[in-house]
Amino acid sequence: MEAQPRPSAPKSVKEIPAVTIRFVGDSGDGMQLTGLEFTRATAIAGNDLQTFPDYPAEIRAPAGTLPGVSGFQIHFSSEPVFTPGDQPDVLVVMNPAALKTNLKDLVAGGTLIVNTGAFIDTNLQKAGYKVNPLTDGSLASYKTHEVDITKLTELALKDSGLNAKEVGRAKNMFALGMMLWMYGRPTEPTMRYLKEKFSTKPDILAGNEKALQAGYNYGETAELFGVTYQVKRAAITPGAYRNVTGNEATAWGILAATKLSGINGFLGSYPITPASDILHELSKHKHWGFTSFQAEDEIAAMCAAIGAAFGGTLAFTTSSGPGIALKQEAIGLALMTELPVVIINVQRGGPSTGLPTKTEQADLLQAIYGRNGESPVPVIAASSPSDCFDATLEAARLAVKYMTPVFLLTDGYIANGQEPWLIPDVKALKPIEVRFRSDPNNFFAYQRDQTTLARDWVRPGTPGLEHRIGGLEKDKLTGGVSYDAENHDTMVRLRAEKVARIAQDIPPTQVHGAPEGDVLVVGWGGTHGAIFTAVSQLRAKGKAVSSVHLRHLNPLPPDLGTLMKRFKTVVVPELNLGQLVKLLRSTHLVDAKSINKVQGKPFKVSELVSRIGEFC
Amino acid sequence: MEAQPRPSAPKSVKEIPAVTIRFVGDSGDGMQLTGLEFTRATAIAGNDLQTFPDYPAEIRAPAGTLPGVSGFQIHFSSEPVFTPGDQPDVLVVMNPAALKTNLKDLVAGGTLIVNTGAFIDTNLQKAGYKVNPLTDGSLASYKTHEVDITKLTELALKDSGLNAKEVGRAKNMFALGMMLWMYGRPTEPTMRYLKEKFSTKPDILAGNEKALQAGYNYGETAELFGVTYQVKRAAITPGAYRNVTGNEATAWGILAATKLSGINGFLGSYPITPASDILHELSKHKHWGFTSFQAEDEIAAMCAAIGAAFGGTLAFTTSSGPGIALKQEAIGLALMTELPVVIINVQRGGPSTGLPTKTEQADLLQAIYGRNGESPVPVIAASSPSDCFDATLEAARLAVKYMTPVFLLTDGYIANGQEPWLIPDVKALKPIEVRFRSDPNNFFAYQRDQTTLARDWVRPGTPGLEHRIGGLEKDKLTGGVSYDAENHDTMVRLRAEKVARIAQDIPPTQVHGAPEGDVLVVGWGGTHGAIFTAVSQLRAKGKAVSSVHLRHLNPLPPDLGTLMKRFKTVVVPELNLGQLVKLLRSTHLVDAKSINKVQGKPFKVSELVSRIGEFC
Amino acid sequence: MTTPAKLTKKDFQSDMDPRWCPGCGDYSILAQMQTVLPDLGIPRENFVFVSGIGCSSRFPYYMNTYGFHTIHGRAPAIATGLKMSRPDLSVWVVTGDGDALSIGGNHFIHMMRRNVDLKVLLFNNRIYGLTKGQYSPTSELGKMTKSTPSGSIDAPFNPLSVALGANASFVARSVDVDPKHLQATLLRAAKHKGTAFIEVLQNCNVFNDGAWEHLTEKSVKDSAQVKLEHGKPLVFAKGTKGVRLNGFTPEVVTLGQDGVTEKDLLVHDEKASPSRSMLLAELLGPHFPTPIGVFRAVERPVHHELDQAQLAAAREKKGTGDLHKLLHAGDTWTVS
Amino acid sequence: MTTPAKLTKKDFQSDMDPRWCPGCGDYSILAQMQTVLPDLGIPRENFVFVSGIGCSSRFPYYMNTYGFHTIHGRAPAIATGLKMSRPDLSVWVVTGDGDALSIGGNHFIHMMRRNVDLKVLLFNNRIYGLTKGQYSPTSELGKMTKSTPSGSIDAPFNPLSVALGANASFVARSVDVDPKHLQATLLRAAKHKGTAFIEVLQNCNVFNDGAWEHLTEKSVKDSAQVKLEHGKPLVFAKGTKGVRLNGFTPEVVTLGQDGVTEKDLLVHDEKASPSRSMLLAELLGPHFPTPIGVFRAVERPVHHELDQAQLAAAREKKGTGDLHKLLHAGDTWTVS
Ligand SMILES: Cc1ncc(C[n+]2csc(CCOP(=O)(O)OP(=O)(O)O)c2C)c(N)n1
Ligand SMILES: Cc1ncc(C[n+]2csc(CCOP(=O)(O)OP(=O)(O)O)c2C)c(N)n1
Ligand code: SF4
Ligand code: SF4
Ligand SMILES: [Mg+2]
Ligand SMILES: [Mg+2]
Repeated sequence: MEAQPRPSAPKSVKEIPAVTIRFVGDSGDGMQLTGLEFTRATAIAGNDLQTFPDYPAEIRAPAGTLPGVSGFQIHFSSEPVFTPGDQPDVLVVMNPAALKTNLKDLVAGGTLIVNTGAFIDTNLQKAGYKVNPLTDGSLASYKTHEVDITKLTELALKDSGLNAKEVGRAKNMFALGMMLWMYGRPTEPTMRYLKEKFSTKPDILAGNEKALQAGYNYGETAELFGVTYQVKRAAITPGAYRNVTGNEATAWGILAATKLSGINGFLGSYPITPASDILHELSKHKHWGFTSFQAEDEIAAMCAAIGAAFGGTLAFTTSSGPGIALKQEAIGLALMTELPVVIINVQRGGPSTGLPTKTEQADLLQAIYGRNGESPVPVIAASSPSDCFDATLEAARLAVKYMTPVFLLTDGYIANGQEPWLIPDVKALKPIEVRFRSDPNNFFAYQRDQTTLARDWVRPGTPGLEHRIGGLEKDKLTGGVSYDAENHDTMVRLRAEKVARIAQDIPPTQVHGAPEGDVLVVGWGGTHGAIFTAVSQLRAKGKAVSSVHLRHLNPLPPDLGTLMKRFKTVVVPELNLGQLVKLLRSTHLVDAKSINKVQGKPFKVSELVSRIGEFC
Repeated sequence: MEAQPRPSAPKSVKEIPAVTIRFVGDSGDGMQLTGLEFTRATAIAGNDLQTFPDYPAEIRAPAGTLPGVSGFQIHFSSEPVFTPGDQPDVLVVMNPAALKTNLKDLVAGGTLIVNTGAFIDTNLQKAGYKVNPLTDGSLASYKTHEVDITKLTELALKDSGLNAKEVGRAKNMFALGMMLWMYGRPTEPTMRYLKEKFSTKPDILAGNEKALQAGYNYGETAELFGVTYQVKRAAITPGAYRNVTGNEATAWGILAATKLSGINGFLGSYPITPASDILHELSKHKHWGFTSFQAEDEIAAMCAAIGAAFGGTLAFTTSSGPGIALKQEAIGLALMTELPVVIINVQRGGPSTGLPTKTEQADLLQAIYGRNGESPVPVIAASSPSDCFDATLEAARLAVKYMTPVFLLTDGYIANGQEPWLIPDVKALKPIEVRFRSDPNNFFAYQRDQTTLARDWVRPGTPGLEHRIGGLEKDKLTGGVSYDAENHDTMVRLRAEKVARIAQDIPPTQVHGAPEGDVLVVGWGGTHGAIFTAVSQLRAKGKAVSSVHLRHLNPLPPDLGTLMKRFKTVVVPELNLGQLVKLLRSTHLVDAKSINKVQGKPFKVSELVSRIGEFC
Repeated sequence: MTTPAKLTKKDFQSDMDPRWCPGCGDYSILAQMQTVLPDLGIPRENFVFVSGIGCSSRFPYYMNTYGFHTIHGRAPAIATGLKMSRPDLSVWVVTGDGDALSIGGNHFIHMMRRNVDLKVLLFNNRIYGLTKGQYSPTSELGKMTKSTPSGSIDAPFNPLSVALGANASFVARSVDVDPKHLQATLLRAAKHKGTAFIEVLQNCNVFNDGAWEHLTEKSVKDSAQVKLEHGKPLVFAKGTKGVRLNGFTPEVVTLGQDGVTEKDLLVHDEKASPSRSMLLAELLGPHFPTPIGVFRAVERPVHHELDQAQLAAAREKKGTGDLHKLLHAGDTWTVS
Repeated sequence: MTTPAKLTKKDFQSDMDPRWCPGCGDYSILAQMQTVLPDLGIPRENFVFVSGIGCSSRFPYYMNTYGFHTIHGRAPAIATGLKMSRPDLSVWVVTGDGDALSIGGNHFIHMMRRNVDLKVLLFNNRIYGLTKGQYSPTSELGKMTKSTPSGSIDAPFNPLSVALGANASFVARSVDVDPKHLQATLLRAAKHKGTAFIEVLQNCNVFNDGAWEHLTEKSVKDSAQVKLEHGKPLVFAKGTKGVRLNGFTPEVVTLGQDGVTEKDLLVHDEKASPSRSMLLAELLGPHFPTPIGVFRAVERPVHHELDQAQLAAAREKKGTGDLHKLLHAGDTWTVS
């Protein structure tokens, strides 16, 4: 392998505060990998960043077609970053279909880097181009750089011994190399990654390394790019960082919860997009004494978790919308038997099978109301990829403390999105207190703690505490079956009150901006970054707008009512037709307004700036 | 058999406007039958009436125990009757356990008829009596009539050839005979019933007839009852009447809907209390071309109904709370594919298995919100046993007209309760218009009617209209799979708008009382009778209170907002912790107040009078 | 807390009075269970009874052990989660023909294939008891019930065949009215490693009275049942008759007639492949005696043992989980 | 509207391009289906393809017939409702190993026992394709997948055994890469009355490439497969080998060796009891050739026929339903 040249001084270096790049190509083109590697290099270079992968629902849509296009967007900056960027400033395009479906998103006058080698007739046809857009002048308003990546990769690898298919697959490394050069990023992290990935395939490894280097060198030597860009390090909290996706953070949160509670963990799950990766990640950690169980369906997954909870294990289940619908009957059992199970819903586009690979926030009311009878379950939500870690810990803590199933809502956007994460100091994490009852004196299965209203958690195997529970209404003290009218009324209210008491654990709501003013924006879940950024921008323009972002959806924070009254208008942006807004309106009789978008995509900051702006 | 004597003039006849009688005994004592037969006789005698059966959850709890007590209450009157009565004026008690559990309900100074024969030591013990209540003076404040029904029945049947067990079973007929005499009712209807029931068992038939007659004669001849009562015919609309339970009316509504639509019907169901009787009833009507299918579970039941709907059949599914939870994923498919299926939820006490034999109204929000994604489904509710017929027709009509699944909510109270029903003139029932598309020109599966937004219903087997549908998001015109962002947004809103447009079919809301005033009581479902009666009583006392009762819960009636504004206070009584009230508050920002009761029992009129009274 | 030296039947009776109908077959099954458990040498607190919904599923309430009366059809799934996470417990599943084979069919077969170490009692009364008399998946074709007044059109499952089709490692059949046999079968199940499935023929005297009369009635019992014993020929009717195979086709023969001796008879082999046991499951009245006993009992890897072995191996290889390490694995960078 | 006199393969191709991965075994199955359907003499508009969720379940989109891509695991239930209410249609179910046997296992076995007149294709690739590579209920013990990185601990189902345990009336196995055999099997299934179940061994070249290689590779095919034909002995390896029964135990023998002739071999009987067919289903590599073909094909009462017969009988007895009569039956009284 050739020695890696140090980045020599480029023709000219332009400093910019932030940039959004989108890599797009065929699903077979390896755009996700390209994006992830670029992200890694960017993170290590000290920028703040957010990413957004967007891939087709099909496993492998036919090559070159419009539905086969896969994309990865990264937004990085020397300032704090909360979203993956509204529109790409730079679009790296690997084939005509990718150009066709993505060009409309590129900012006016943006930079377009095109792999001309893929703009051959068959591909143009598949993408529905009658004439080649590279030659008909339709790209005139962009800074277009034409690079025959296909051919350049072939040239670089002509002696590599790789076959045509393998060479074709290395194109993405060439493109990556070029982009790394353009933003002054080192190639080492990727080289390291390649070495690990292809440790058993030295030919492929060498080929990929060569392609990467060739792309990098091409950037440096070609006349093409007159300039490289520098995005300075962001001034972020010191400490050790890593990139993390929401699903990873959730999985690690689950493992952390078992450590912090000191008991074994159990996951009952059934694969479903976009939640499966949590199952995958947790299946790797058998040495934690963690049992992950791929059940025969979602019902069994939830039921197995209930069984584990009954056994005194910290139990979780993960799924997405349709799977959650199936779990609801069993969730009712968990709440009736007052057993702690954390139910994680990585929300996706609905209804029904809907848009499995797209994001949405439309399962909030399902979480709160989707069971028969009066069946209160606490609901919390995570607001960013890394926040999934904290939110998972919080969910586990509430479940155990209040002896109740707890819903944690994340969504496809934050589950797959990646951001740098200040790795928490493990020693500073608050323990999750678990106490199993062992004293048989005066034992009654449904006796309650006076503060939390939680009943005791009893592990089978404890002598003298043998007892029976089930889904029929239970006597308020003994937990035995009771058909008594008054008892039922008492129990229904007790269960409601227990969940309501969680309010005592909710810290004061933090307001972004002034504590009073014209507009209060109330958000929840994965829209945090877009709302936060939009409100910051509006405030910078002098608008009297503030925002709060809710972790707790059921119960709502106790101070929220007062808070909302300090603003003339309350606005609730949601990626649904208005679900939180219904809760706010009915709970506080406030004429909260909705901003809705149900396109399987996150809010853009600009969208929110303009739509919130209408209320200022 | 002896000739039946004509009722001779009793010692004295007292005319009373209304009376509530409760028959109580061991589950083995046949109280349900006694109640039903008394009801039949009362209906034929021209009273208005309502009934309320209340039996244990166990099939056969051990004889003589408290949980084994079974009861049947009937309220009949010469005035219109809307509830089965708050408290019995007369309590017919067959054993100590029944006395123990029911005495507290008897009105002060009420009439108590006791089968002394059952007050033996073992029974007293099982009921938890240390001393015999018949002898310790504890019943002094009631008009107590002691009759040794056990022995009198034995005497009457001593030559019948029946064995002891069979004789024991005939006790209820003796009690019935006595009560029929007491209220001047003929025994013929019961005799007719017995003949049919025991047509193959002449001994049993003769024994039962004898016991009935003996009870009747005993009333007449014994010195015991100084008086009989007369409740005059009620002035009710002329026409042919019958008694009907809510479940019967629902089943017949389903059959009627198939007739009125002119297409075959299909029921996919799985047994569950208290909905099973609808399945039982419909299974008897194969000659209607009606297919009833007991599926392997509720999911399959719902899915089979969807399959039938796809095939162009009028499809229904029936269940109760936990079963409905299981159906929700599939209901999402029905709404995504826009197929008409009527989902009937006979609500029972929840959450989880809850109180299977008790009534509740706590599945409203589950119906409206209990699915993943934005998944609007119209929801309507029936308000009385006979209203189940009309409500079922309305549900079927909406389903077909708007091509959508529709929820119909009834509850255990009206499902098992019985009331006289003015049998509708079949010819006057409005047809349900069904049009299957057959024209292949310009066919697009998701093209819509401009008024209803319904798509065409196409029967497989129609040439030229072959098409594919499914649970993935669909193109707004072709119905093909579409991952397009704008299309998704459009479709989500279209589905919501389609359901919202049902408002155009909702007739003006009828107000009971003045169209404005101090208090508007808003109710829904099976609480109609209690609310109506309570409001009538309050109005009679001069209170400015009115009430409306909602058939349509989603969408709400369009005039409801204006209507509520005409009253100072809006009060919403519900057998849950406040579900409709949440909808009213969030939709109309009205500070509606809740009256809740979650005891597995209907409201008493007196309860509502006092609790609504607090707002007047 | 110490466990009493020797537990008795009484120790397993809870303070709740059974609420089955008088005469219900469930009483006997409960009694045999309470009789057998003290002999297993397992502390009472280590027993858990998990059930679904149905008359049968009320069983746990009457056992003075840990118990979980769950939801309809889901007991196997709940028990699987419990057993996986608590291999130290002795977990029993009690279910009915509707609970296990109608709504719960899927969990039932998956439990079998996984060979989860659960003891499973299916009370087969060929009817839905608790919901008052609808046909069940084991009701005969043509059965008239509340939901099938013109007769069921669904061919019934044979519970044993379903279990064997799912490769169950232990499959047995016993009868509510045969206390001794039932006790012996419970004991065998208790000692089996892996899923031990017993179909108990049970009489619901209220909604399906006499469903098993044709083989349990004293007068016909001997000729209508054949007791299976491993390694023994299939002999019944007080030693006068036997079952022989003619090619693949079983037939009933009279011993001593036409020179037929015990040597000609089918010899029961508990260890054979599922198809072999299924052949026995296919023997049905009136032409054949109904086999009673253990149809199959083989050892194959037990679910939680495989799981625990993986956990142990992972621990051996990687040590116990370390949160700090986990979070710092892979690419990290330090901002200072 | 008239049906074209003779339909062609093209008539069954929809305007949607298949979106399976290049090289996926599903393409061949689609092609064979489209080849076979024109020969059935059924108008195109009378076909309905119902599927669940999975790569395999996208099948209906590519068929120019009526089609319903439903939800995960529920196709059998939806198809049952469709067939019961529309016996005139030819209803096909397309499903995957996860769809049919994991989440959908219960509907699957109930469809079998009822003998609903549905043609069922299970694409068995021993993996979850659409969700990108988790183990499925047919994955081998020890299989390493995304969700079982240390190897699956769940013993797999044999789909044929599961079906036979549920008393399936038609059970067959075919292979994606054997177009002729697949076509013939599809034809037989189409003509069977009742539930016709075909397990199609299918290659998922992305997440489980080569899962069936050991029996489909040209070089081993002949010795690794034995084609079942009714009434014919089990001969394979180009006529050189056969399967014989030793008591109950099947064994591979070489024809001509030790005097073994075709007469000694096991003769296939499609009409036998399920246990007999299950014995064949138990034949597995490497020690045995894998049987391909129709394992079982018997006639037993067909669900919708029983249903229709009851409807007709009821009509005969009671006339068609009369709403007025219904409402006025029983005790009524007139208020005037
Ligand atoms: C989800 C759900 N569906 C339906 C029911 C109603 N249900 C309770 S038990 C039962 C069937 C019981 O039959 P089986 O399992 O044979 O038990 P048995 O009563 O005969 O012992 C049904 C349908 C329920 N409780 N939950
Ligand atoms: C209720 C529900 N749970 C989970 C999923 C996710 N899911 C879709 S397909 C599938 C498995 C597919 O496997 P298989 O049936 O073998 O089909 P293949 O893709 O291999 O053809 C899963 C788990 C879903 N769509 N719906
Ligand atoms: S209904 Fe049948 S199964 Fe249930 S308790 Fe009564 S007799 Fe037993
Ligand atoms: S993932 Fe596998 S089964 Fe799915 S389309 Fe691709 S190759 Fe076929
Ligand atoms: Mg049963
Ligand atoms: Mg598969």
